[in-house]
Formats: sequence, C-alpha cells, structure tokens
Amino acid sequence: MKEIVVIIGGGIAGLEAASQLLKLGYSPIIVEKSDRLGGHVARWNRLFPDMTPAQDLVSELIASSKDANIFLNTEISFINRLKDSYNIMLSNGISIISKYILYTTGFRLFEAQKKEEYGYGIYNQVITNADLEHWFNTNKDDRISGKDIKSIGFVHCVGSRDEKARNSQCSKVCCITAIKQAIELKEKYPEAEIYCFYMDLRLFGKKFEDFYTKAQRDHGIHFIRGRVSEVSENINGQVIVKAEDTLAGKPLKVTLDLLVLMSGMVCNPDSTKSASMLSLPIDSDGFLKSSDNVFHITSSPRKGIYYAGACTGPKTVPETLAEARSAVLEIHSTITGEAR
Amino acid sequence: MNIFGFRISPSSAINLDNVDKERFRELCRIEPDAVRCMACGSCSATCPAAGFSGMSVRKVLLYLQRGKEEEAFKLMSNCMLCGKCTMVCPRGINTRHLILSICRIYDKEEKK
Amino acid sequence: MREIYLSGYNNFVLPFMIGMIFVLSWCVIGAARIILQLTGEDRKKFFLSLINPKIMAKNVRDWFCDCLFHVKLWKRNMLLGYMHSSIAFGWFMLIVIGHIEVFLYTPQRVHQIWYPIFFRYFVAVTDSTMKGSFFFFLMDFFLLVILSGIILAIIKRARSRFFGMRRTTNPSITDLIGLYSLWCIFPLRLLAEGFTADISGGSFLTKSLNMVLHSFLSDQMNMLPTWWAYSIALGVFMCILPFSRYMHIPAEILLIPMRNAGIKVTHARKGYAKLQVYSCPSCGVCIDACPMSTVKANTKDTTVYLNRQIKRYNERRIEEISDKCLLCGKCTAVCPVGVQGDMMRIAQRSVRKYKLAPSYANIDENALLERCNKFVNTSNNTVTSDRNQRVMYFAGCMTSLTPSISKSTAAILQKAGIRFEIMDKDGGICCGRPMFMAGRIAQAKEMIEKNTAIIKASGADTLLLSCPICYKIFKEQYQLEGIEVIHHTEFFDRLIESGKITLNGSDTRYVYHDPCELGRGCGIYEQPRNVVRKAGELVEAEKHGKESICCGGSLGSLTLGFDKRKALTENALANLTIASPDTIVTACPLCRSTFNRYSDIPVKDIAEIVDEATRKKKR
Amino acid sequence: MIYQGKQKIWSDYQKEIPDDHWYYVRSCIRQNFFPASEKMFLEICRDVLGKDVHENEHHTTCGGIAYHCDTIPQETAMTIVARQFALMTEAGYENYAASCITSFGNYTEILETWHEFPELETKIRELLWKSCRKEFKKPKYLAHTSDLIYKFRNEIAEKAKFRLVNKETGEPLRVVEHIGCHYSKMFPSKGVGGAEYPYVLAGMIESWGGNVIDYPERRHCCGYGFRQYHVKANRSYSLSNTYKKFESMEPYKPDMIITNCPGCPYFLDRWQYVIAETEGKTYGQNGFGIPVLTYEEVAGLVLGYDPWDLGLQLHQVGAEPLLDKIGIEYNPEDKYKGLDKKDLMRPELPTNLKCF
Repeated sequence: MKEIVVIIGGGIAGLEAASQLLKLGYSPIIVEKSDRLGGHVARWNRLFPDMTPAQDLVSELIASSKDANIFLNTEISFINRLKDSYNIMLSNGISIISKYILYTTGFRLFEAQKKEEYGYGIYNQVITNADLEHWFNTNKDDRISGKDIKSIGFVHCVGSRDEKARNSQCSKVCCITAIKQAIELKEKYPEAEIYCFYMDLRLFGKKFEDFYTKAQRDHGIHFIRGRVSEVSENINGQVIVKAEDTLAGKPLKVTLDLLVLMSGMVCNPDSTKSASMLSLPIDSDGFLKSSDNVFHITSSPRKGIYYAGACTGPKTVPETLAEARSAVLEIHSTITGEAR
Repeated sequence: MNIFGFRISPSSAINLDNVDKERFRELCRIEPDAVRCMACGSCSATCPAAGFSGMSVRKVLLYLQRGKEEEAFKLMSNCMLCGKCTMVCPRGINTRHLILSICRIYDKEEKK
Repeated sequence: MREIYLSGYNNFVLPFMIGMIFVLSWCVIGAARIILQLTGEDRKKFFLSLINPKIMAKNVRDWFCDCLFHVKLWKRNMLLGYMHSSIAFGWFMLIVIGHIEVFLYTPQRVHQIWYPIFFRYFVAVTDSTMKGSFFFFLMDFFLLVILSGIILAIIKRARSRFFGMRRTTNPSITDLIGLYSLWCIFPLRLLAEGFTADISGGSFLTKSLNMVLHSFLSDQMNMLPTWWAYSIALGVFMCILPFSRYMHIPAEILLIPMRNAGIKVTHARKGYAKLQVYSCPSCGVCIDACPMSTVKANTKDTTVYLNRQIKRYNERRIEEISDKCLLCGKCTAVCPVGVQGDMMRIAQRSVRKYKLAPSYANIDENALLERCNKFVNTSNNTVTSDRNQRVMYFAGCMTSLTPSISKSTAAILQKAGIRFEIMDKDGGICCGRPMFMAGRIAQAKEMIEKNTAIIKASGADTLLLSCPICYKIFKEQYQLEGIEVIHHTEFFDRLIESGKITLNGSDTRYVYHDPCELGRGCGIYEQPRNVVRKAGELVEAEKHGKESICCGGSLGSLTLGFDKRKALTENALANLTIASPDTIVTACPLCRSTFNRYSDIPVKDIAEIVDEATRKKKR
Repeated sequence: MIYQGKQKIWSDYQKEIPDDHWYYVRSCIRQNFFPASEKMFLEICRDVLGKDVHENEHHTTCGGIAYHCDTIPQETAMTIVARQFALMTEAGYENYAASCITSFGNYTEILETWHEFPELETKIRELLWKSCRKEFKKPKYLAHTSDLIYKFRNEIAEKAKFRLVNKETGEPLRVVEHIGCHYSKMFPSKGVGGAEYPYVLAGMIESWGGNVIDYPERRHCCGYGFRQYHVKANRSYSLSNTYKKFESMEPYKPDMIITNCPGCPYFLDRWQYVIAETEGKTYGQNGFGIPVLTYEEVAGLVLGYDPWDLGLQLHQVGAEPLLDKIGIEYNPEDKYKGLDKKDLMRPELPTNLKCF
C-alpha cells in the first residue's frame, strides 16, 4: 500500500509538495479550507521579477498534483497522536490515519484597517496590495477604475516591522512587490507621479536590485525614505499623506489620488490552532517553529510532522517551492529509511 | 505686519504638491542616472568641499526633487568638481557632469 | 627660347586666375582677421617673434619640415609620409622651378602670375641646351613624383588599411570636390604638357607622352582643351579650397609662426583657435590615436570632427564632442600640423553659460594653513632655517582614495631623511585642474589663489605632488616663485641619484604606464623609467611614452559615464600587458584606481614599488 | 469617506462610563478663559440631568502644565495627583471626572505608569503620607467631563430647545470637532472612539443635529503645545500650527468649532485674531472668524441658555453669526453687561477681524 501523506493547505507549497510526492509514488491528501486551490498566489496577477503570470504557475501546479486526494472546503476538526501515526479528523467527517503530516498552512495578509492612521476602509482612495492585484486581474474596483489618477503612493511595511501592529518581522516580499506594482501602475498611468514610502529597501533576491534601478531610472518612480505617519482626506476626496523625509530631515506631505498599503505577512491563526492540537511550538513571531532555522527549517520537533512555505515565516514564491520539495525529500528519506 | 513680536513662521516642510518638477525633469533628460541615487552617502563622505559648504551630491539631488533649490545651491557653492564623488558612486552616476548640468539648468534668480 | 604668343595670354588662364585671386584674397583677409582677433598681448608677441632670428629660423625649418616634407608623418608612417610630401614638395618645386624659368627666360612676364603655371603653353624652350633640358627634366621629375603621390592617394582612398590606418575620416562633399579636382590637376597637366611637348619641348615624361599621343591623336586641336581642363581643375581646386580640408595648406603657413611665437588657445572660436580649425587637414591620424575610438560609436567624437563641426557651427555636436573627450592629449601629440585637440576642447567648454557658479571666498585659508604649517616659526613669523629641504607634500584629492600612495610616499621621505609636511592631510582645496578641465577657468583660478596663499605662507621650498593632474596645473598655472614644483617620480629619481635612498631591485617585470597628464601633459617620461629600472625589470607597453593610451578614468571627460569607460580601460590594459609584465606601475592615483578595477595583474603606484624596494633585503 | 469604516472603529473604542456619582475636578485655566463652561457642566449634570457630581474646594492643579513644560519631575506630578485622589477617597467617591484634557491625560498616564511599575505607586504613597499624611484609593473610573456629556448627549438632545441646524435653510451646521491631544493620543483605548477617529465630540454633534467635518489637518494640535506658546521665542510655531489647521479646514466653510480641551478653544480663538491682524486673513463669512466653543457652551446653547450667560462675549471671535444661524435670540446690548447688568465697557476692536 502506498504511504499516505496529509498536506494541510492547498496553496503553492501544498500543491508542489503533492506533485513531488506523487512523482515519488506516495499518496498525498490535500486538505484545503477554502473552495479553491493556489492560496494567495492564485489571487495575484504577475510575479516579480520576471513578471510571470501567477495563474500560469498555479495552473501548472494544480495540473501536476491532480492525482492527489484533494478535499476542498474542509478544515481540520482535530488531530491526535496514535502510537506511531496521527489520526486526523476532517470537518467533512472523514478521518485519516497517517504517519506523515506536512503543514503548508501559509500566512495571512495583515489586516490593513488595523493601522487606523492609514484609513483603509475609511478613505475611498486607500487600497491594499491585494486589492491592487485583484484589480490587475479583474479590472474591477471603483476606487481605481475610471478615475483620473495623477499621483499614487505606496506605503511599505504596513503591519511589518511594526511592534505597534504586533508584528516585528519583515515580510520580505513587500519591497519588491511595491516596486513591481509601482511599475505596473506607471505603465497604466504613465503621467502619474508614483511615490514609494519606505523605511528600508530590502531587495535581497535575484534581479531585485535591477528591478529597483529600473523603477528609478526608466519609470521615474520616486522613493521617499520615511514611514507614513498619517493619512487624511481632502475636500476633493484625494488622500493627503504625511511622512518625514528622513533623508532630508524634513516633514513632507503630498496629495495622492490613490494610496496602496503594502500589507505584510502575518501568521495564519488556523495553523496555530491545529498546531496547538499537537502542541507544536510557536515561534516568537507567531509562525510555526522549525527544529532549527538553519539546517532543519522543514522539520518540526515532532516525528512525522513537516513544514513547508510561509507557515514558518514570510517567504517568496521560489523559496516556498524549494521548501516544499525539500520537505518532500525529507519525508521520502524518512519513509525509505524506515522501510530499510 | 509684525505687531506682536512674532508671526507665522515659514514652513520648512516639503509639500510635494507645490514642487516645480519641470526643471528636475529637464535635468533627468540630460542625466537620466540622477534618479538612481540610493542615498548611500559615499559622495558626501568623500567630498573635500563637504567640510566647507556641507556639499553632498546626495542631498543636492534630494533637495532639488523636494523643491528646496536654495538649500541645494548653498551646498553646491564650494564644489570644486574634483570628481571624487564620481569615483566612489556605487551606482555609477556621473556626478561631475550632473553638477555642471545643475549649474546650467537651475538659476538662483528664478526662484522667488 | 621663344614666346609662342605675343600677348602672353589665353582665355583658358581665366579659371585659374579666378581661383587664384579668390583664394589669395580669402587667405589674406582670413589671416588679417585671425591676427586681429588675437589678444593685444598675443599680437605683440606674434609680431615680435617675426623679427626674432632664432624663432624665424625655426619657422623656416618648420615650414619645410611640416608643410613640405611632412616629417612628422614620415616618422609615423613612411607610406603616408611619402604620399603627402610627394604631393606637397613636388607641387612646391613645380611652382618654384616654374618661376625660375619665368625669371630666366621671360623676365618681362613676371607680373603675369599665370605665366609660370602655364609656361609650357606660352614658351618654347629648347631642350637641346643643357639648361633647357635640365629644367625640363626637373619639371617632369617632380610631376612624376606628384603623380606617384596621387596614385598612392587613390589607393589610400580605396584601401586605407594598406597605410596602416584603421579608420579614416569621412570626407565631406567639399572635401570630395577638392580631392577630385586635386587628383585631376596633375594628370591634366601631364596631358596638357604632353600635347604641347612637341612645340614647347619636354623631357622624359612629357616628350614620351607626346610621342604616344601623336601616334594616335595627331590633331593639334587637342592641345587647347587640355590646357583649359588643367586650368579649370586648378580653378575649381582653389575655389573650393577655403571650404575643404585643403584650407590646411595656407592655414598651416600661418599656424607655424604663431605656434612658435608661443601663442595659446584662449578663445573658443576666434584667433588661434580658428587658425587651428582651418589647419586641420582632416587626415584622421587622431581617430586611430584617440583612446575612445576603441568603441566605434566614439570615432565621430575625435578632434578632426570637432574641427569640422566648428567650421559648420554645429553647436550641439561641438558640445557633445568637447564634453566627451578624456583630454588625454594624444591627438595633439600625434597631429601632423599641431592642432591642439585638448586645448580646443577646454576652450569650447570655457564659453559655456552657467547660471550657478561656485565660489571659494568663504574658505579660510589660514585655518587650512594651520593644519600643515611646520616650517614657519609662528612667534616671529620667520621660516625655520634648515639645511634640509622643506618639502610640502600635496597628496591631492584622488590620492586620498588610494591612501597607499601617500603612505608610501611619506615612508620614502622619512627614509630619505627629508623634512616634510602633508598639506591636505585632513582635506584641502582641490588643485583646480579638474575645474579647469571642465572649462570653468574663473573658478579654477579662485582655487589656485587660495592654494598659492597657503603654500607661500607655509615656508616650504619644494612642493611635492603624487598626482599628475595636480602637477600639471601647479606647473602651468600657479605662480610659486622660489618654490620648486616636483612630481614624486622626479623626486624619487633624484633621491636615488643622490644616494639618499637605495633600491634593492627584484626580478619583477614592471610595465610603466605613462599617465596622460604626466607624460604628454608635462613631458616626464624618463625619470619614472629610471626609477622602475632600479626596482626591477622594465618592459614597455606596445604603445608608450608620447603614444601611451589613457587609462579611461580621466577627469577630462565630462560625459563619458562609468559604464562607457570599461572598454577604454580594457583596451589600455591590453596595450600595457603585451610583454606579459608581472605588475603594472603607474604614477597617477586615478590611473591606478582605474586599472585596478579591471586588471588581472597587480597595479601599483611608483611610490609603492619604491617603498617596497627600499624595504627589501638585498639579494 | 466611508462612514461605516469609522463606525467600525468607534465600536471598537468604547469605554465604560458610569451613570452617576462623580468626583469633579476643575481645570486651572478654563475658569479664566471660558468661565461659564465648568459652571454649565455642573448645572447640566446636576440640574438638567439630576446627577450627583461632587466638588471639593481643596483640590489643586494636577501639575500637568508644569510637567509638560519640563519644570517639575513626574514624581512630583504623581504626588500632586495622589493628593487629588486622596481628596476623592475622603469624599467617598470612586468615579473621577476631570474637566481638563491635560489633567485627564496626566491621570491616565500616571495610573498606567503605576499599573506597569507598582513600586512607583508604593513610593508615591509613601511620599504622600510624608508630605500630607493622606492615603488614597485609585479611582475606579476615570473620565473626562466631555465623556460624560457624550454619554448624556441624547438626553440633552431630547431636552434641547435648539438644534445645530441652519434655521433659514434647514441644513445641518458644518461643525469642526477638535479633540485635545492628551485626550486619546497617548492612550487610544481611554478615549471614546480612539485616537485616530475620536467620537466623543463627533457623537455630540451628530446627536444635536450638526454635520461633522473631517478635514485633512483634523488630527493636528491646536498650536498651544505648552512650550511652543509659553516660551515667547517659540510663539510663532504655535501660531503657525494654528494657521495650518485653519488653512486646512477653510475649504469646508465650517460654521463653528467645538473643542474639549482648555487650551484649544483659547488658541483656536485668539490666534484667529492674530492671524487676521498679521496676515489680514479671516476664516468665517464676511470678515468674521469661525466661532470656537467648548462642548459645555454648545450644550448650554442647545439647551436654550442665554449666550451672554454662557460667556460667549469672552470669545475673541464673535459668536453672533452662529447664533443667528441657529436662531438663538440674543440682545446685542447685553453683550458687555455683567450679571448685575452693569456695563463692563467695550473692548478695543481688532482692525481686520469683524467681531459683531
């Protein structure tokens, strides 16, 4: 009988892991709480730095994992540990017994309305990065479509590196996402002035720096070092943004037609919930805690429980995919090791 | 009328809505690399004129973009065009020509 | 001898005469204008030089060597030298001998200026006398020389690579008209004289041609049209001359005495600058010489094109070309007529209008002096007497980015027991050369004044420099009476000569790179080589000395971006490493940093190798 | 502006305000600036609403101004506050209502500090005992008096004779609400509606018929800023701040400003006069300024009190245009008459600012 591996979460990490497990001849079961696969990436439009359509990636992953057992609209009711395996009870009444569980529960986007001073949900012209991607995909958003947009702002680090928002970690992808989205908006509104308000620019990945200089030089996107302090609305319905230009050492304000908040990645409360059933440790940032953060990032301290992707902390798409593969490899070597 | 011994003080704040961007655009047409500055401060650190007039190409570029031309001119007043900033710029900005272009495009008198 | 036509005139001389009168008046008016455009001081200097026998002798020598024999071209390229000198000298001799003939045979016709040119048409001289055949022979000989030159010119036009020239200029339309008319003049003259040879007499060339022609063309009527054609070719050439590159022929005649009078380019377009522009023969030697030409896109930014654009008043291109130049001075060094490409460019830059101008009035030179003053006793304001030299070392801005140079220099001075003080230890005022190169002369002068005040007040007797950029301006623009300005290469050479330091040589193979500002700029070639030879084995680059290739890092260029310089540096490195040296030695902090960026082998300043060699144990 | 978004935030920031039995402390400066305000508060609470509000003549300043001007250390301020609490304890109350925003902020800050650092509280108890031989209990509920009026806003509206509505047009008045900085900016959870979109005054305006204006510089300080005003060399900063606020609210054409802080109405009022005199600029209609009222004065007006009994003549900016809009009758003759109808004499009039 083929070994069963339960994958919790049908995002890109879960799909990639399932497809790799299938290739190795195992029988993966994906448990996804929503009604669709692909997680956050499926809602995104294009991916930095090559502007690959996100849909291409997701469809390819779904295609290569189609032979897996997939339960949509299904949550974990409870998990308990048996002698050398786990009993997983799903909300649809099915119970699975498996020796291996892979957490690919991902992250949750920071709720931008928690940063009250930015007025998300209060001012019409304030949107989030996710809203913008949704607009790129559907062209449907009254806050953008059909408006005369002359100036646009991006606020980096919304809910990231912010102890007041109870998230001190860096979400890693927002800097580059802001630059990507700024370029995309500039292409749609070539006459618009675009300002990125950043604290630090963390452009660590391959081609990220090129992307940054391209944004500066070819697209004329302005980068202002300073965190936005507050947003207000003027009589014309435009938003007024205040910040300190820390490089000039002067307060700064600008009137914008659209303000995009770069909501960061925070831990997924659902993964914390199911982790607590197995008393898996939670790290100080709220994400799942790996055995260690260098050598065994995909292993939990519990036998048979593995992690991949953003459930252990903010990750980029390639990092997530790589972790999914590495977790599968680890599961595989454990299984083959036991069989031997 | 200063009848109280105090009055509204001019704001040092930057209001990007009121900044005249045309001259900087003109500068960028000649020096497209000007906007690639990532504010590392190498130019200021190495500048021999920094000790005299506080010269810093980084700040000059920033001030010009923020509508603080007069402050930029003040910094530039002791630039000796020695080229050290060009030598150290990690983004390869031709700062010497940039400075000369600023001197050609911008005018002290124009600004009220 | 007999005159064939009593009038001594035929209508065919008209084209020649029109051309001649046109070109003569053009040149006379032009020369007068140029002389008037000189500053009063320069004009005085020029006229005084004309009565100075020493300068005049040099003028005459230069006229012959440069204008007629093209000695510089010979040295550079034999074939090219022969081509030019054959045409120039041959033609000159034809004119001279023509006149001698007129003087000898028909002195009454001297005032008819066409007479020597068309002598054979008007006069029949018997070639049976010794005198007659001698002149006939000379005339035919020089015509042959010219024709050989023309043939070479035609070959060069088709295949410039035969002449070792990789790139030549793109001729303009007037250049082409001038060129073709010039090519036509001499074959036509041969043809005309050939037709006339049976009447007027001739020598080996004309006589034989006459025989050949008569064998199938017996009609005497052919004679006049060929003389017409010859005259027309001359007329066309002379009329087009002021608008073509051939203007260099008359312009150079004036350029030589002006240059020898010591006149410099002061105005961007007028006076001496204008003369230089017209003296440019468009030969294109500067194209291959220019270090920027290693990138094809830059070839149109060489001096020859600058001159052409100045003639055309194309301000946009003039600015582009002037600002791009590295000011390495190589075009000036190789120019056969002595057009100063670097000076011309600085002059073009100097007329640019700036709305903002820096000023250094606020800089307190006393505060700067205090930092380095060691030679003056502050209590009684006297210079401390010391038998040792009082050396003020000005490291310069660029050296502060390569501190190993100043560190080594200081170490050497200490070892030699020299009293010295560093002028710009905590920063100082730039020497002014970079500003000068940007054409902002007034600002550069302000810096010069400030630095002069500091140096003079410091009580130093020697100003030591390790940066050739500084060195050049300190030599040329500073008035530091009583203070010797010396580059560290010279200084080290002197220290070694006088035995103050001893170098323990190694078997390291060093190639020495001549920095532009030190070599071509200040003529220092030998001293650094002497020093390097003491430290190890000196090998030479493919092109060195006067022909050395700029490292590409020069401050001279205003517009060449960082990314555009890489190819230039790599080309210069390839030239340097031709003899597989172990280490590249240079004497300029800017060359050092520039080479270091792309070099596979170590790049050192001469101070560093001297310092190492003094530290090394004797083998 | 998405009103539901604000409502969501308001529902998140609700504080518990007891119905009755308050120990009341006055502000140091309000009695001088707007003398009827505190009197009106007591009158509304006691007479109109029938609440028990106790006042003790032995209470002093809370030390807030000195603390914010850096002239006394926090421990001194804490001891002063401890004595106030001791007076409350002695009077048998446990709900503490402060009339001053800075006091409210000061009390909040001290209570929070004691909560975080209990050893400090112990120390202050010792200090209070040494200095005054008094002991205290910390108040069970701390409120600013505007919290109370906010709580009773609908009862006041029921009893109101006037509404904040333009009598002629029937349009709601455009009202700017200005919250004192120390109300909730330091501890957002201690103020009604939080710090970013405080509801305490907006709620009153809505209940009494007006329309709240949300203008870009709404959050900005009135300009008082303690040191900015008290040090004369800094005074132009104070003025510039106020100027910035008025420039920002000008396009909305406000009919009035309601404030809940001692300093704000004073500076928003008086600096309008200084701006008018130095810059020649006025912000109301026809050369008038924008009337700046305390929430008690507004409550008094809607309840039908005589404007001159409310002390509106002590405002630099004339309230007459506002009274006319609401339709409140007043006798211009009585403006400068004292309670005994004796003439108080007319003040010198400004050059540029029209006052009646």
